[in-house]
Amino acid sequence: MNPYTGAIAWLLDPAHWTGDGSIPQRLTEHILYCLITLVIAMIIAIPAGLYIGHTGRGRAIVVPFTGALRALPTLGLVILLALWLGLGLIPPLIALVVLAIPPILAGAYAGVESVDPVTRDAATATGFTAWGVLTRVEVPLALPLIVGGIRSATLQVIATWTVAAYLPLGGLGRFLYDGLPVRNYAEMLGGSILVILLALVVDGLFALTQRFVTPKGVIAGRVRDVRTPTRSTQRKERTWFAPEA
Amino acid sequence: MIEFRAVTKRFPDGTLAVTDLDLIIPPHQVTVFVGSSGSGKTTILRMINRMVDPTSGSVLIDDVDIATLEPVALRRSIGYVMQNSGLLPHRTVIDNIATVPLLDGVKRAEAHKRAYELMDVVGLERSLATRYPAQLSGGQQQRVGVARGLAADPNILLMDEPFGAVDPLVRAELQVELQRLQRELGKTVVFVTHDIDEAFLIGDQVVLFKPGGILAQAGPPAELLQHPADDFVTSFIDAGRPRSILR
Amino acid sequence: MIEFRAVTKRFPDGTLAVTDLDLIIPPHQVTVFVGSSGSGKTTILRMINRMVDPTSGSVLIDDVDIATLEPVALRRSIGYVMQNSGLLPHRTVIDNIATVPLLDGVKRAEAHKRAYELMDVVGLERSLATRYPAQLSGGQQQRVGVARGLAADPNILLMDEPFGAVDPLVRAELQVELQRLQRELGKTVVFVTHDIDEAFLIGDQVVLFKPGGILAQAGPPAELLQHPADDFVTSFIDAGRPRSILR
Amino acid sequence: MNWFAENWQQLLAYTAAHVGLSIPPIVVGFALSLPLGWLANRYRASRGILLSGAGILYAIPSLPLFVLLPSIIGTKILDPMNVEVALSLYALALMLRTTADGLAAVDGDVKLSATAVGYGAWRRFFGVELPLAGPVLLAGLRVVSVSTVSLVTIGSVIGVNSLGFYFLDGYQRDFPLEVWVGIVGTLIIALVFDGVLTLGGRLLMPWTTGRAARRAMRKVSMAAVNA
Amino acid sequence: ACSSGNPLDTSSSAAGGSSSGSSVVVGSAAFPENEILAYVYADALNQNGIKATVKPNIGQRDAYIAALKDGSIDLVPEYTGNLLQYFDAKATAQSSDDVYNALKTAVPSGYGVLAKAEAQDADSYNVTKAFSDQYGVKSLDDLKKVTIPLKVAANPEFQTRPYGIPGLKSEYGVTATLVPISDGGGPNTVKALTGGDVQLADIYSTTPAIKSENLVTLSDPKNMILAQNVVPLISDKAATDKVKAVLEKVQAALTTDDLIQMNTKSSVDKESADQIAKEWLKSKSLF
Ligand SMILES: Nc1ncnc2c1ncn2[C@@H]1O[C@H](COP(=O)(O)OP(=O)(O)OP(=O)(O)O)[C@@H](O)[C@H]1O
Ligand SMILES: Nc1ncnc2c1ncn2[C@@H]1O[C@H](COP(=O)(O)OP(=O)(O)OP(=O)(O)O)[C@@H](O)[C@H]1O
Ligand SMILES: [Mg+2]
Ligand SMILES: [Mg+2]
Repeated sequence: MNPYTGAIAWLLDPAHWTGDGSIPQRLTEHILYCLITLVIAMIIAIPAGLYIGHTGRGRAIVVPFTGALRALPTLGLVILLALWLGLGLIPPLIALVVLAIPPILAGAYAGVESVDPVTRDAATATGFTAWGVLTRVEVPLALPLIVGGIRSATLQVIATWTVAAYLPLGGLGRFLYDGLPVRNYAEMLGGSILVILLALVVDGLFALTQRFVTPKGVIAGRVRDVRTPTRSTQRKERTWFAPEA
Repeated sequence: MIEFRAVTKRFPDGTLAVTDLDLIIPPHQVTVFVGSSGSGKTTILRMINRMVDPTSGSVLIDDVDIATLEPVALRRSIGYVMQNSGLLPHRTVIDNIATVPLLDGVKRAEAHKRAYELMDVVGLERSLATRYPAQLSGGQQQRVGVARGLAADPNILLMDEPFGAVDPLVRAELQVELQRLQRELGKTVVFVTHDIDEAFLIGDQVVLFKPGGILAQAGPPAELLQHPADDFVTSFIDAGRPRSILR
Repeated sequence: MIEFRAVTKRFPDGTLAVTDLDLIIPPHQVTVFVGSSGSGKTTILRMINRMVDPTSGSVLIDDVDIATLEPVALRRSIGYVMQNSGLLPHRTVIDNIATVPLLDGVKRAEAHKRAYELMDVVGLERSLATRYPAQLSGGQQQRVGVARGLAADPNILLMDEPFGAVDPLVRAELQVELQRLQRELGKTVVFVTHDIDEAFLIGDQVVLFKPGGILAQAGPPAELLQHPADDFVTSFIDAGRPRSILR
Repeated sequence: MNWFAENWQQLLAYTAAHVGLSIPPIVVGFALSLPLGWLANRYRASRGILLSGAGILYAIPSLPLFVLLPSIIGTKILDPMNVEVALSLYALALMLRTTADGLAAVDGDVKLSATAVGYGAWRRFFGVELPLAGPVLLAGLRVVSVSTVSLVTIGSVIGVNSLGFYFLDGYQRDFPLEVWVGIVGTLIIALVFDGVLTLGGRLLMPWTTGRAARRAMRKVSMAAVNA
Repeated sequence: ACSSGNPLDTSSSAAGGSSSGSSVVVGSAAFPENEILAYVYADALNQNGIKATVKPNIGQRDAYIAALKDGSIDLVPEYTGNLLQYFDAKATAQSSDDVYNALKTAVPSGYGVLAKAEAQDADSYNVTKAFSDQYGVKSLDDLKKVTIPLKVAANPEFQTRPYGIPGLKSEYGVTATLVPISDGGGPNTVKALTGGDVQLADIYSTTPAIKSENLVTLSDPKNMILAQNVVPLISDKAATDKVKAVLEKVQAALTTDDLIQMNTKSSVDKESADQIAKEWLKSKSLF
């Protein structure tokens, strides 16, 4: 039996749909772990990202730091924390939050930074308070990128919780680590399929959300042609006189 | 009346953008700042609504030092129009025009009513009200910008190269329109441009700056033309004038 | 001599950019295309070096239909200068000037020698040779652009708003320079601009286009001024002329 | 410190293995991203297909991919190739969008003027578009390099050893020092790679002034967000 | 001689004139004792002029046997009982010799086991002293008396092994759930037991912590867990007479106490596997 038909059979086997360690149970656990991770990461990263994007302060520290966080091997971090803190959800949770922070942070500050300085400037000049500029101008315009950051963090978190199941944990990664020592391809592949499906469904939902949160006016202004612009001279502002500094 | 008293501005990076400026901008007239790129026009204009604060010296509006005023409130009381309009891309035309009244807590329906009237004033079709800025032409965007500047019925209107980014034909049209508006409304207008022709066309008073925000000459157009203060003024005016031997 | 015979261009998206154009561009003279934005000037210019191919009709250079020529070779034989200079940002000034000779396989040392001479011709200090374009002022960049256009010693030089992006003072300087160059070199220059003043200043022949690439009038400046073909021509010239009542 | 004195040979060997495992995926992912990135910009349909394909690829967790590759590509189970292929796919998935965006972001005027002075299509791609997309590509490559170096450690779970060995060994022996060695070693390798790339970029692209490079970096940080 | 501890250096060899062909690749399971044994074999071979390298940390039995079958490795330290059950799930042999003899016939062709060592290292069920006293549990049979739900800490594969969860159910009628801890009955498994996260832990009988933590190893009256002598599993291709001779010598010297000491050095003194292997070989004058 090739691994794929085996995996399908494994997935369809009613025995795997009830009881302890069943697919619904592992799936629920996995989603729960991911949700907790993301909520914590967002609580930390979004305000920080907005602050950096809005003020431009701290960028020089935070950008290389998040780069370094990306280099941190999650498996190592999970294990280190597990040796430190013992069994339970907390060690991998910390490691996964650390993993989720960089993309969310980057999305938030890149989003705010991507707002045209002219727009921001004009908003201030017309009498928006600093808070007003942030909440009514920058955040709405940054929302697609903010959601983009959360989206990419979510995908990473979904994938990495499976790796973290090296520790005694639930979640879909269980199927991988349980199948691995006995080379139960059906179980491992079945589990992988579940993870991938979960990731794709979530990704699809995010794609919809991202479209939904993109301000209509921004869509209207977007260049539709994906090819390289060959008419760029036309789109460029008419610098009839001297160029703006 | 707007008054600059010994105003100097040095940016944190050391750039000296405005040097010891004394200037009086008379009310209910159009004062045009002109000068080449980087001569400090924008910086000086922005001192009037405290987008920039002077390093030393003071700016007074109707004899009140604006350093004592709350910036946000001050800005809402002064109209500001800029090149590329600076409209909020995620708000419709009508909401953009009504920005300041809405910020001031005016009811939506009322703010929109006034905004529709302003669309008439600046010559915009009311049918454009629900479009987004990106769906308008450059000239239309500038009109929206002017309407927004007028929405709070300010006494002072600051315009920073408002027509710098539009087609020459449209530009000529907008210049005419601005002159009509000004006849009707009689605001204190401070207008920044690169274009000496434009300055002479619409300015009651023209202020020419040298690099470093140094005042070269200020006065009615005729005075600058007939009695240029120095060679800089002469050469600046000449560079902007028609050079074709045919005229 | 460059000749347009019944040339029409419709872009794939349906835009009719050039409509049934018949035009003769005389050799060793400066012909200026002028017209408002979107009137097809650039499109027409680019037909000369086959950056755009006509939908119907033909373009001839010295009586040869260029549709029969190999585009890449044709382009190397024609100088092209554009707004914002279009320099290669990753090449030094001297390499930029030598682009075409280098493409043609001329040895580096030789190509550079010629390029240094061209720097003198267009009035650039030789010490700038090893800089990158971003390290030059706008005016200097345009000079490099012109030098590059001249590097292969072409008979034809196409210039698309070459001075559109520089300061008025620098612009005036470059215009004078171009006139001097042209007196010395006597190329066939096709020059695109928005600015009717500029057109009248440097054009031996001025060609005015209406939107849709329709020829409004072609002739020496004096003819357009004294005998405008229709109201469009009159209003276009008027919009560009000084409007200040003071002159 | 005693540990280092006794284990430096092993540490060196695993470090070498780690470096050796990291380089091919980065190179392969980058090389493949060029033609595919070009293709992504060429047609609307190809862009959609390629970029969503990359998205899906990146959603596949690494561990199952490592385990399943032998059955897909017919390698032996301890063959490092399993890890290499999987990581190359990730590198490609990460790099593709950046390359596509980087190539698309090359100033249209410059491309146009290159065409106008007589560059042929190929020459233009390699002589103009590729170098000008350089700063963006470099920034993307740095992200890919960092993430590959970090992902290599997971190979240890299936017996393809690198510094990741110390994670598992340290766990089994309740020996945090080894886990630290693994983590810090991985970070150092990532840092060195990053330094090499940055330096290489500076040498290869002398025209990138600080400002331009920073702008490119920003572009990519955005691209990476949506990767 | 200072043989390199380099597990990847394929040319690592103490003596010059080694066998002309490719070197012997010694694999190991992903737990420290097995890794040490792999180094013991490899170092001994190298010492006797046979090039050998170690591929540690391959995984569990299914993984390294697959690696043996596809030629990625040639040799791996094994344990007779579990290996017999792996090849023949219905095996009935119990005594050390019976198991070894049964194993010799159960091993598929192309592979073989060499002489078994006296050293044994079996899976064993352990409980804390407190638990044992509270419920009066001394053997697996006694577990039936325990009223609370039982959790066992062990490697993930314990879920399916005959001596694991299934055996507990079929042999002793005890239902337990697994808490999978991938450290091969190492310190984390012990911690889970002593910390009260689980009631039972599968710990290898040679683990020093059994003594130091005062654990109670439950007896196995039904002999669910077979005798587990250390034995090299080797492919015929690699099993030259010279290799066999070297390994037989090693096997003859290896005792259960040696295993316990080696494990102490690994988990308590944090010495590296290669180092422990060399020290042991020296102590037996094999190095
Ligand atoms: N925030 C700032 N920090 C540092 N220098 C600045 C800042 N804003 C402006 N400058 C500098 O101050 C000088 C005056 O700038 P300003 O924008 O006022 O000139 P301008 O006359 O409006 O020019 P333009 O015609 O190009 O708009 C310039 O040299 C400019 O570079
Ligand atoms: N590649 C293209 N595809 C579709 N339409 C195009 C293309 N290039 C130009 N056009 C359209 O053709 C018309 C003429 O364009 P062209 O660039 O020739 O005008 P122009 O006179 O040079 O304008 P400008 O002064 O703004 O440079 C415009 O409506 C433009 O939008
Ligand atoms: Mg300005
Ligand atoms: Mg054009």
